[in-house]
Amino acid sequence: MENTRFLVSSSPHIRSGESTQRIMMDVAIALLPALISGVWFFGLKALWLTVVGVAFAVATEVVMQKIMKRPVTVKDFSAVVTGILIAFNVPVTLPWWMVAIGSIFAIAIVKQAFGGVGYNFVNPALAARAVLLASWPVDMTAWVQPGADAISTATPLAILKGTEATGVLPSLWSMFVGNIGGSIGETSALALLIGGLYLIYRKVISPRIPVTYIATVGIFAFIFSGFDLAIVPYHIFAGGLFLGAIFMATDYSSSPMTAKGQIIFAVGLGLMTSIIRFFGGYPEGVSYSILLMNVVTPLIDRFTMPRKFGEVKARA
Amino acid sequence: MLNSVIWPVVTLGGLAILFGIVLAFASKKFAVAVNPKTAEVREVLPGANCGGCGFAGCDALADAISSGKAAVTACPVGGSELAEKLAQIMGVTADATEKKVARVLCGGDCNNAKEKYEYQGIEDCKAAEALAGGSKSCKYGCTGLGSCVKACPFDAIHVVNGVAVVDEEKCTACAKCVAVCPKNIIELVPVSNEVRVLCKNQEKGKDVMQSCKVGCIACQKCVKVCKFDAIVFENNLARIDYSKCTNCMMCAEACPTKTIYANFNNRKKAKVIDDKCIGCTICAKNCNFEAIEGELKGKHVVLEDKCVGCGVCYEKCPKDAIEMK
Amino acid sequence: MNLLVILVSVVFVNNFVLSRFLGICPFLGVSKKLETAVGMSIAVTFVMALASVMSWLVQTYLLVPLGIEYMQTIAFILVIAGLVQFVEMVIKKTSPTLYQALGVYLPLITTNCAVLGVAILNIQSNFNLIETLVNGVGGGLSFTLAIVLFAGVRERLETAPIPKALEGFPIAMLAASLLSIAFFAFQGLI
Amino acid sequence: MRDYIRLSGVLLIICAIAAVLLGITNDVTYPKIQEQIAMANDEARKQVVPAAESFEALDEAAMADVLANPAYNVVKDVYQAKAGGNVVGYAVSVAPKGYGGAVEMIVGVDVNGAVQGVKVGTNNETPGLGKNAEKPSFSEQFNGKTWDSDVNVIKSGAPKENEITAISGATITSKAVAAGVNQALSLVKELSGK
Amino acid sequence: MNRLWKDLTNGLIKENPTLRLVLGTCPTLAVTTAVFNGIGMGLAATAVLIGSNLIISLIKKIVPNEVRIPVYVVVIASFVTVVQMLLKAYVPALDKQLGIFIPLIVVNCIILARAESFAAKNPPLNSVMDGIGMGLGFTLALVIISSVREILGAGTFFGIQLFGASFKPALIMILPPGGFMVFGLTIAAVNRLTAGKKS
Amino acid sequence: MKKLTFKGGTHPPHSKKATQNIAIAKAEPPKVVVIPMQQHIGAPCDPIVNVGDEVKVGQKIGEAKGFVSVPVHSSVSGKVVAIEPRMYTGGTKVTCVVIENDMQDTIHESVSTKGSLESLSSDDIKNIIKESGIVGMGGATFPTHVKLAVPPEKNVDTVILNGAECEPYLTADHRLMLESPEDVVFGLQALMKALNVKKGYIGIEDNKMDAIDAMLKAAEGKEGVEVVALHAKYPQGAEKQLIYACTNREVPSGGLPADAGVVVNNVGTAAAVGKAIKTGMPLVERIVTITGEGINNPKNLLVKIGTSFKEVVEKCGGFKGNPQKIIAGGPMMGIAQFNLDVPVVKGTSGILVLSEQEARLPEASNCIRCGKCVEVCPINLMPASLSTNAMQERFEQAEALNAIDCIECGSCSFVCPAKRPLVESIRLAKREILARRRKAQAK
Repeated sequence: MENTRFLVSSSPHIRSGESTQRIMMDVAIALLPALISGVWFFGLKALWLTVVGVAFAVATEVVMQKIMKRPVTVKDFSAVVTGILIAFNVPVTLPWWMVAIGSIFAIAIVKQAFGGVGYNFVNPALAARAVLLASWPVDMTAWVQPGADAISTATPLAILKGTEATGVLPSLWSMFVGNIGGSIGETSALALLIGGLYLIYRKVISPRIPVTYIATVGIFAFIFSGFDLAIVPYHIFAGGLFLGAIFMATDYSSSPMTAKGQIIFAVGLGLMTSIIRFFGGYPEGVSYSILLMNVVTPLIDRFTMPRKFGEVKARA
Repeated sequence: MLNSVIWPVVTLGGLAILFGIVLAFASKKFAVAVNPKTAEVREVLPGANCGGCGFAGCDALADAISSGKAAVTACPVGGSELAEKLAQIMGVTADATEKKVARVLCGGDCNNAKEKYEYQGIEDCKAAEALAGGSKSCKYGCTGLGSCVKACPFDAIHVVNGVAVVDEEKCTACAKCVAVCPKNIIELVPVSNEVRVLCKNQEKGKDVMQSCKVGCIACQKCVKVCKFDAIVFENNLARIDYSKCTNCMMCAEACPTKTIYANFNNRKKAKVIDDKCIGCTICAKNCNFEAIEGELKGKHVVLEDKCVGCGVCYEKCPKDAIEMK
Repeated sequence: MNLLVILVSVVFVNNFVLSRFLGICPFLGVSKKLETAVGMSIAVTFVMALASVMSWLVQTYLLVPLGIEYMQTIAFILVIAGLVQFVEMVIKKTSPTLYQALGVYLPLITTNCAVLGVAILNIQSNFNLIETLVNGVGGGLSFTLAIVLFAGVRERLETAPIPKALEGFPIAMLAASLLSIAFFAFQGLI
Repeated sequence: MRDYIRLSGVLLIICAIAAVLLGITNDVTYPKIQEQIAMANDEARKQVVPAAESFEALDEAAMADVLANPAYNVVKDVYQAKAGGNVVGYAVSVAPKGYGGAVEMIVGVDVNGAVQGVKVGTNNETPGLGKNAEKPSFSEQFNGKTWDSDVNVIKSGAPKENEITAISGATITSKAVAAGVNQALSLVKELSGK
Repeated sequence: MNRLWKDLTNGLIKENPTLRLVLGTCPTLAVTTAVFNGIGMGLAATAVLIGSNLIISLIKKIVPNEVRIPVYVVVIASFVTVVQMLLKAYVPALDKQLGIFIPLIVVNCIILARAESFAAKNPPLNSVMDGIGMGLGFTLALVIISSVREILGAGTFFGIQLFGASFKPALIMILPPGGFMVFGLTIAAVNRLTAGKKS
Repeated sequence: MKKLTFKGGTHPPHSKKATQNIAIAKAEPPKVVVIPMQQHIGAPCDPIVNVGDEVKVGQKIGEAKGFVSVPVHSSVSGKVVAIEPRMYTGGTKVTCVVIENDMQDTIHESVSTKGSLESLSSDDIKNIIKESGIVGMGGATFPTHVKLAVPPEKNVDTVILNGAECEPYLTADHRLMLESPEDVVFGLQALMKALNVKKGYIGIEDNKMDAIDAMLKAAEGKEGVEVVALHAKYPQGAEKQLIYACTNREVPSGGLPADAGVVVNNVGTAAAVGKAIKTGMPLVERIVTITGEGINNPKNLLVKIGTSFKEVVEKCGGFKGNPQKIIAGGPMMGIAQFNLDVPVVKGTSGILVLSEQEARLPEASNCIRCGKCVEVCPINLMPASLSTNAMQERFEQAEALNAIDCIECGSCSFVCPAKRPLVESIRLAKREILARRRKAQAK
């Protein structure tokens, strides 16, 4: 007892059981239902692309961290989540090497170059998607109908927009379960919702951003469509809104930290998404809206600093 | 032909005259006396007004650097060469005394100083300082966590075996490390000085001995041995008065705990230049170490084993007949 | 309506900085702090609007009637340089606070190619005076939008552990790249 | 006061020299530049009306009428193509609104109302997508279409008589080009008095 | 002679205006979608640099400090206009490609910066060498960046198809984000290479 | 019963089971006590005894210097053997009076009852409190009489007793309220009288229902005294949060509780006040919770001030295994000790001994900006941003983010999934900012 050198550190001396790894694993778990539905509707190719996405994301992370001589942190699962999300954001017909390039870009440029997990100011998966879309627009919009024979089709939003395609809108029910054309992980609102509820239950995300975002899209869809109530559910269930709202708009490092900021962020997302869908050049606007609001996030954070306890009220 | 020349000349000329008047007016009305140092700094800046530094152009940056608001490394365009140039400009103090370097006055490395506890926390000296003065038993010594290393813009300071050490070649005496050290153990010292007291512990000898092998135990032997009154003794601690120190290194020889460090490799010896010596005996009279022999009017000789290289004879010799080697 | 189209086009769709690459130097340089970025962009907007109008007048009433359109570049740059100098003087004289907030950025503006760029684009696009003014102000807002967003991002980068080789300009470029990807959102708006 | 003169003087001298220099250079290059422009324009028109020997701008009054007509809102200018003194066709410059702003193009129509050629010029379309409209493989589809019915754009399948296939992934640009062609056709129809 | 050689090579690598000093970013980003444009831009700027450096070095003594900048600007602008007219007359295709960025050479920081920091302090011959070196350094940078962008973004080099039809170029490279990205990574690469040399 | 609380906060495990049902035991008197002359915030005392003097229990041995200071009394009877600087729990050396216990427990003649509350005036009570050396016993050790000396313009109308004991592990206050609720209530009444206020709250977290019941019983029929239940949430016992929970008032930033019309005291302090009035015995002993994985028999002990940690630990059966961390106070805000020779002082509410694996904190990784720290911060700060700025020595930015308002409760560090040293770095920034302010003022 005499000779022990004790440990001394600053208080507090205990820590909660939460960890980055735990959180990221929860996100990965929450993505499983959507993966299952993706494989169900689009076949094993969906699984293959997901594996490619994850493998390249993790490998890139290891390689980058080795090059930069930093501790390798793949165990925190964040690269896995990014890899899954990249695969979820592409059509199942995409060549696998494009997914790989997306993963490499997301991890090497968007994440590691800026300092690693927590320092990426835009969502890596979405930035990768944007790069893929800009690079190979034709491949990135080659949608197929669910089923084995890969008949090309248009997404419901493209049909709504009427610029890129003509076709018949699917039933609301098929849109809800995901029996429509679209990216691997985005079609099934049901599966995504299950994942979202799990995340909320695990307190990984707060419902603030997803709920506000989806509601705002609904409201603006109603307004921009000239008050056509029937079109609102299509805008809500179609496209990547659920995937974006639940899994990507809530990305910690690229969304605001404060409650007020998150609301502003989500309203901005809803507005931007609706503007792009109704007036912009693309049928879908979720990913670009999120990227754009990611960029605005530092400013939102700066101007929504919570009122500190004991601040003298109403100085006017 | 005529037409194609007249109109351009008239137009441009008109603009030119307008411009000239405006500028002349401006230079009269808004002439601002510029600090000479600012001008000097401005001179070496690239002058591209690119704004890469975050300031509004080169003039603004020159102003900021010369008033100490910006670091000498602020210009991203100029790179490290420019930074060195600027550091030189900024390093020259008003009285233009000799170049200084930062030195860490602590010898309590991992072998010499005891650890009183195991520190777990931010790698930062100030953070450790808040926890009972750091993990070392001596609360006056270097914590070895390297806040100075982080603060140094020139990569001139590193933690070696638990104590910060300055690379004097790279040091520009910018004093960033001095400001950041919570223990105040880094000081700017004339570069020519070869002797230093590597301790800041003000405790009594007994307590010092308990915590560090090379701490100043306040025995005052150095004070006694110094012939130049260059050791000041206060708060149980020896301190060198650099204006008086002659680098004779006697104190370092006398120190029982090796707290006083001297660079013995650089110790010089006086040598009489026979041709010049006129045998005036001034050197012998001034030598504190009885290291010079010689008759009046005869050539003088330095006794090598007694000479400690203090250089007093060199300074006193009226004929410049002594050199230091 | 046409004016609105011009405005939306110049601010969002064909953003001066992020899609036309005008004014990159100050965009990279003065975006380290939000405050300076805002100061700079106000100054730029102001000068852009003025320069647009002035250069339009010079073009329409001086260069064209005299048949010396080829003097455009030299005349415009002189107009801009003189304007900037003049504005700086006026501000310095009238309001020291305004000078501190805005005037200090003026020397940077002469070499901001967005200003000369907007002047030339106005002429190229055959804009009338009003359209020129709108385009000028829009150009300023366009710069403002880009640099303010960028400054927010860079303030975040400031504290990030950027790999050594990427520190400084490279990481700023990569951030700008992501910013310009985000601006794809506005594609096809007009 | 001396300063004023000195500063203005130096500036004046430098400017004057610069101005003289520029004036002379301009004198030397001006004809060449004009020639280049004329050549480029002629070249372009010739591409779309190969049969023409020379081109003549539509007279100002007629042109003003055209520009005032909202049905021809994307028409920029019109040239008559002549060969051996006869009008053999028209070269119509149009600038329909594409995905990234106006798409400048020239449409050549012969007197029988058939498209002779379409040349897509300056545009801001997306490289790799809309920009592909510049490729002959796309624009040549219009050759032979007539003013009898508007040209339509389809996404896939075999195009019918009055249809062309869109550039994949760039329907908006394709439609814009088609709209430009359609306006040119109906304008020529009107000009030909039919 | 040695000195002149040093002035010439200085701009190529050690103080490459684009990759080391990061000046003239606007044209670097804007015109590097194709190698042809990059070289054209680089040579046009080089011509202006040489001319303006020479003239400014010649007149540096007679120009009062107050009007230094305006005079430099006028000199530079004159050269730019001359270059523009020549391009229009003899290489109209290039003029069309570079468009507004030809007159914008006037405000290219490289030129004013060299005028200020070199030509205004050095004799004419050295200034010309500096101009050539800096100009070629700029051109070199443009060629590197535009090669990467053209090859990856269009699958061509100097307009010549490099790969088979199955190659799918990444269009992003010739879009604005690709410009920023390639430029940034090129600077990083150069930093890394030169940093290795120093230590 | 409705439960009150504040915004933010977190839920560290209570870890109170080991000692919450163990009655307070009186520790055997130590052979030697080391009594620091500074056990409070403010000016240290001057020793008024000399080496060789005989002292008795309750005898004043250190005289207060200045207003923000309280006297120090001997906790044993015996002989003064040394007066010299010794290490104490604050991590530095202070002058201590070392007394050899003669085990006689001779009470000093000054110790006698001060009479009933009715007979004492407000000033009398304040004086007794001062002379008895009473300080905040929750750990802050702010002299109580200074708290009571509020200027009349502040309109103080409420006294709150802090029985929240939100720090995990600690049960000293819990046992006190359970075992001597009357002392606490009596102390509260004395404080109310001293301040001349009509309203007194006793706030207790709802994980101590038995204490709430006991206090309710003791408070029955006492005018103005109200026992309130609080949500068990950390830092419920922080002064500002407690005031907000009880009265819905916010203490202005940079202000004192008195600015919200409230004076807050720990229940232990109140009991000490009660004891000082009833028996005249100054503050010479206190209840200490000795607990943690690394201790053999966790206990609540009544310990003489000046007893060394080593001796206290021995009284609890010594160490279990090879403990790595000794904390004076609770795990959230306590101070880690490296030397077991330090004495128990007036503010030592607990001695927590952590086992090897508990002691070693997990390694920090990148901040993932999850915002949990923002959510739990009871002061509504942004700990993550504050911390990044602090870590990079950007202290102006940290100041702009209100670093100074941080109460260092540790909720953010506790909850951080990336295990970042949030409070640690904010604390650093606070020190630096205050140092700079002082420097600026000196100029």
